[in-house]
Amino acid sequence: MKKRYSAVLVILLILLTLAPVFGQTKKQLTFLFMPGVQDPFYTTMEKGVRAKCKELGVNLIVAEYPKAWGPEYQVPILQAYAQRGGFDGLLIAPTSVDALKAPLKAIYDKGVEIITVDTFLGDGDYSKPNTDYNFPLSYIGSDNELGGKMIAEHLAKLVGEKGKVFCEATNPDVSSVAGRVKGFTEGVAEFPNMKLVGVEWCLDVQQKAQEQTLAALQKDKDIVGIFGTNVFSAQGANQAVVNAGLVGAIKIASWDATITNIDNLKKGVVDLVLAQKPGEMGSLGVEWLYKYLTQKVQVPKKVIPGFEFFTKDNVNDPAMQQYIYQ
Amino acid sequence: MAHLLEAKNITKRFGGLTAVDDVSFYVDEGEVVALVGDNGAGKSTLIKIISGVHKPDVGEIFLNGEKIHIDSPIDAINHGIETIYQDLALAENMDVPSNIFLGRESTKKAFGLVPVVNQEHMTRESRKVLDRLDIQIPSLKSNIRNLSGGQRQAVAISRSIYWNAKVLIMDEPTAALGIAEQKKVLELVSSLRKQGIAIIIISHQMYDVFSVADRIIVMRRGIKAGERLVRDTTSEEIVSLIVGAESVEKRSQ
Amino acid sequence: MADQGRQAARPARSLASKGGVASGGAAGGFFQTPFGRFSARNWALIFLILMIVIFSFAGPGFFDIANFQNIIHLNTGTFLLAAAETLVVITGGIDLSIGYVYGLASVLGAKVMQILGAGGMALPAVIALGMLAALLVSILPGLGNGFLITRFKVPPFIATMGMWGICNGVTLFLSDGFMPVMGAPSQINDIGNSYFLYIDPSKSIRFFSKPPYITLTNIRNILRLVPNSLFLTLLVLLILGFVMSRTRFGRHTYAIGGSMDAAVRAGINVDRHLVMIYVISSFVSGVAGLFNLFQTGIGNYTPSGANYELMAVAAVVIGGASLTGGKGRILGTAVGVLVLAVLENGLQIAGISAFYRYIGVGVLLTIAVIIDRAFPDLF
Amino acid sequence: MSTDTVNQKSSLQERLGRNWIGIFIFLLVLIFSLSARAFFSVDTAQLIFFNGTEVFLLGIAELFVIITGGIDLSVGFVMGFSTVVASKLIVMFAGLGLPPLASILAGSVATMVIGLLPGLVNGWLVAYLRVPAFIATFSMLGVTHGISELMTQGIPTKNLPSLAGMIGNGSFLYRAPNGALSFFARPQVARGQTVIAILPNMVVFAFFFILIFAFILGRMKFGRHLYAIGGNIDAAIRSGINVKRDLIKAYVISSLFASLAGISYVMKYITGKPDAGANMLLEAIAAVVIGGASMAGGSGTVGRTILGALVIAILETGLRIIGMQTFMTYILVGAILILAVIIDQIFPNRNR
Repeated sequence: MKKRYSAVLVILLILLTLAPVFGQTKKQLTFLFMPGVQDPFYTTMEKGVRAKCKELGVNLIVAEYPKAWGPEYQVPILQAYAQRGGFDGLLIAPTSVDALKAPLKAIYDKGVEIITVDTFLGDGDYSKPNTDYNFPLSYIGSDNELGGKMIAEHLAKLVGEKGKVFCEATNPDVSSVAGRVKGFTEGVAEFPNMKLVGVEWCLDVQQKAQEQTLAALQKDKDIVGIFGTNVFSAQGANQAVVNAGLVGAIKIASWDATITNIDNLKKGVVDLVLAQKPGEMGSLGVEWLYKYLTQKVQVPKKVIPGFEFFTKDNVNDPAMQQYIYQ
Repeated sequence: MAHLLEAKNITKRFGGLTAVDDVSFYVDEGEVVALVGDNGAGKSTLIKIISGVHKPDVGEIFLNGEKIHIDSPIDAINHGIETIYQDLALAENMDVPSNIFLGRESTKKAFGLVPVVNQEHMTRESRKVLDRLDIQIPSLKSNIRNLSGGQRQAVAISRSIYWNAKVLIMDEPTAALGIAEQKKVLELVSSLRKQGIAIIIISHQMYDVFSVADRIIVMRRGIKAGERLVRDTTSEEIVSLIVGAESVEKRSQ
Repeated sequence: MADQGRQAARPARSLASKGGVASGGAAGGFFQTPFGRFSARNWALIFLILMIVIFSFAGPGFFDIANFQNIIHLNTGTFLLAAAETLVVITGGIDLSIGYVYGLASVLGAKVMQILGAGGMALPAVIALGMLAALLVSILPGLGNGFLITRFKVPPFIATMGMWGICNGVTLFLSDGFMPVMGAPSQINDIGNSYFLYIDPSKSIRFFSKPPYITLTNIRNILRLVPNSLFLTLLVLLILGFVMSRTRFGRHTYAIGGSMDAAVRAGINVDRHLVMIYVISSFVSGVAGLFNLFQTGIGNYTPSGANYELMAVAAVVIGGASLTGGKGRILGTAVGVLVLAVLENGLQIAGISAFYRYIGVGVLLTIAVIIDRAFPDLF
Repeated sequence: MSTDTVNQKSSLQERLGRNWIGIFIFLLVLIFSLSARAFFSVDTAQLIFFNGTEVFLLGIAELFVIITGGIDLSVGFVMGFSTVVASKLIVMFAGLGLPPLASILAGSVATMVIGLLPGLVNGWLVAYLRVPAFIATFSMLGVTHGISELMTQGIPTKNLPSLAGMIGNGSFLYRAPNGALSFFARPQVARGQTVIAILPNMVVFAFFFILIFAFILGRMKFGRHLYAIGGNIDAAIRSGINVKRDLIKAYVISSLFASLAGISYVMKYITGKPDAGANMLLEAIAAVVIGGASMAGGSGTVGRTILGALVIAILETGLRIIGMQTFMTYILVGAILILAVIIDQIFPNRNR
């Protein structure tokens, strides 16, 4: 029995080795877009990428969305697409500052140009020489610390610059989220009558965010403001406030302008929504890759699009609609 | 008068092996028939045919002279033929009434609408049947798991009796019991006979056979090797029928 | 002698009885007294009460009607899933697919509501059809499980694990790969999260919604009693508890778990019964998933690390059921769920890392089984 | 194995039934190769093995326990626990001033030792306290999860020496375009030139252990005892096998392989986190069952388990390369799992 299997395997291996290597025809540029995880942020980014590629006449491959945040989900997908090959540029949101170095370097060594969007490798500074992560052309993403700080300021205004606030975050390992929390903490500290009573990590599980926020509300009954650092944590925090029957009494600031967050803003469940510009990140990424590959233009090592803030007052403003993640 | 249960010319083959070869036998009301024979002699196959586990290749079964068809264990039970296997088939996690009524629970309507299990009725009835058979079980609420082997046997028998068994087939009823308990079970068999039930017992123990049976049927390699009334035979004769010594003697003559 | 017979019937247990482990001996002394038997039988309940007492001192805001309502509200899904699992465990099987049936029902319900809602259908029809679709589909995995287990004799562990994979894949497909499905009408959210009674201590009582005159300044004074979710939980638990303890269906379920042979020979249609058990399990999980949609307003994909099915099994075992079948109570399971829920909530409020909960679950489970082994017929 | 004489009689149909897994793999490869030409290459084959390393290791972990008639639900989180232990230890050793290679080796070896503990407890609970394997190992799942979360406090380990990543993502042998061979180190070539890498280190690492334990299971007395225990535990006890000790060994081996998977993860992803193996339990058990083992115990071999794991690995990587959505993977793995059991019932002699 075993012999038969080995025979089949050996034959297979021989066939595989003898297989001709098909070269790829390179007439038109092709880019690969590798998102970080399945969420509205990256789907919005994909839209920006898609539109720009169409405009510039670039072929686009969109990799499968990883089902959860983490290199063990993202790397196998990336490698499978690398194995399939046929792309000249790669836009990727690396899910780990370390783990993605080696697989990306291997792709870089094949001659593919890389731009990281939203998240970065190492410390995000690709201008330093002699590091093992300075090979991507550029990092295009938000200044999360600044965003966190701005959220703190806006939230302070909403609650009258006094009272207890709480932060529902996702994952301390994600560079962008950690930056938001840091900025928010610093921002709150600038108001002497405000106090940050806790930071919880829901690891991207909305139910967990809801439970944690409810427990926090139970512990400190006089919380007046909550900051949810991403889609899932903000939605979970919203749910908790609805559960606690404190809609309106607790101001919620939320990161990311998902449809649900915007709906919640219209309903008065949420009071402030920060919109990053994922579409713009994607489209900038494509644009810089294209310029570099076609015209050898020097690409800035860091590109930072700004933020927009949604409040009740401007949420129906036609000019703002483009910033909603669709 | 027709016999209570009669099996005629039963043959059962498994592939090339003929497990039961043209065997006929009967049992009457209030009679205990012992089925004896070596391992593999075809005893179990024969009773499994009667109790509906196997279907015979050839042969017919009559109940009170009427031909009946037994296609499944349920058919046998519906005809009043109950079988108590060696492993008793009791739900060990449940109490005595639940086991006596297993699969046939009595119900009453709760709120005049929903049928619920009528535990009181089942307990009452169980007590009755146990008393009728003079069986002592301290608490009907204790799970089968906590009963002794003899008590379990008694519960299994009560279950058959309660459901009006006319024919009771017992496979090695005393095999796993202590001496005192064996005696109890044999007493129980005697009392069942007095109540007019026909009993077929499979047993290896000559003592059992001779103390309760009226008639002995000896099986050997699928055929009926002999049939004796207990009062006309001795255990030596039965043993020699079982091992086939008689035929050896005959050949040597 | 009798013991030998039993051993032969259950070879797997004979190792145990030969082990001569101390746990058997522990049954002496204290545990022979009525109070001892009571405490061994109800150890989970006693543990639950102890935990509530300790957490009440350890964490501000724990001992509070609002918090207890939160615990029950947030664990509606767990209650239902564990109740579903109880039935299967009593038959001696296991259903690993419930966690993903839960996710599937939630996502499918949301998807249907999203599509119909966008099509401009009337709101009640949208909600009703979404619910109907979710509930109908949740029957299918159970039918599949039951069919595989009875007809093809696939072990329940494998059959339901395969169904786990299949439901997971279908859910992924429906949710466009792990995206929470949004766009269900927001009214369902109000139904899922409101309370039966709203009491303004100084003035009035109102049903199902807060008094309209309440403003942001006095919103915190309102006392809200009995979340709607509690009705659902009680309804399901009471029905299943009634069925298991009072009806022939329940009896047969215990009999199948106690001895499949006995059940077959007693004329119970075991195959049909098992199919029904797996369908009920799957359907109740679907109800739980649907409620999750009402609670969160989004069709939530079940994350693979959430281990809903394993948590449900844990609650069932802590509640006194035995994985070998034949034993278990819905009420016990409810206590099991509460033990896990209070442990997590208490740790969070006491400010202790909730990660201790995982360890707690492990330790409690082992205790549950050792008690089960020491007192096999306590329940 | 021993029933080959019986098998001589078997019809072609039966033979196909018994070897369906080989035929299935062949068909998979054929279909994927026809769908995407890039699939049919040595690199893809290597990638399949590379991505499948953890499933191979966890499959073997599960196999040893399933042969005894048990189950180990804790493998995924023991793996996660080991990623945390290994990564923390490596960082600690490096912090103490050990050179990178030495700290990686010391950390890995220490992890393998620590990784025996969960199995020891599992085995003790199962063999001595008569706790059902399902519960004992589920408890261990919770305990290892909790401990590793407490160790990391939610923050995956950082600052591992970059050498770890080079080992984990490197290969045994490289061939530069000019034909020069080099071991372990990728030759420096101009960008865009192809360097052929042969035998990924992690695959070599995994199969080193897998082959040793295949030998133990297939050829040594201890292996025979495990089959005996799974086949009929009473018979095993009566024939004088030290069942309790062997059971403990089985669970310890399971735990060891889970921690090997953890080490492999740390090398590949240069981090350690508690839920690293959380979603691999289904795949591990599926690998064993697709490989023809019975959950009742007493059957299953290392070779067939690897084939079972290979089916999953080929599906996962293959579907991606041909550009299919991976939800198909879940559905297919679930369906194949059930199918495997049904086929086994139609052809019951398959595993002997």
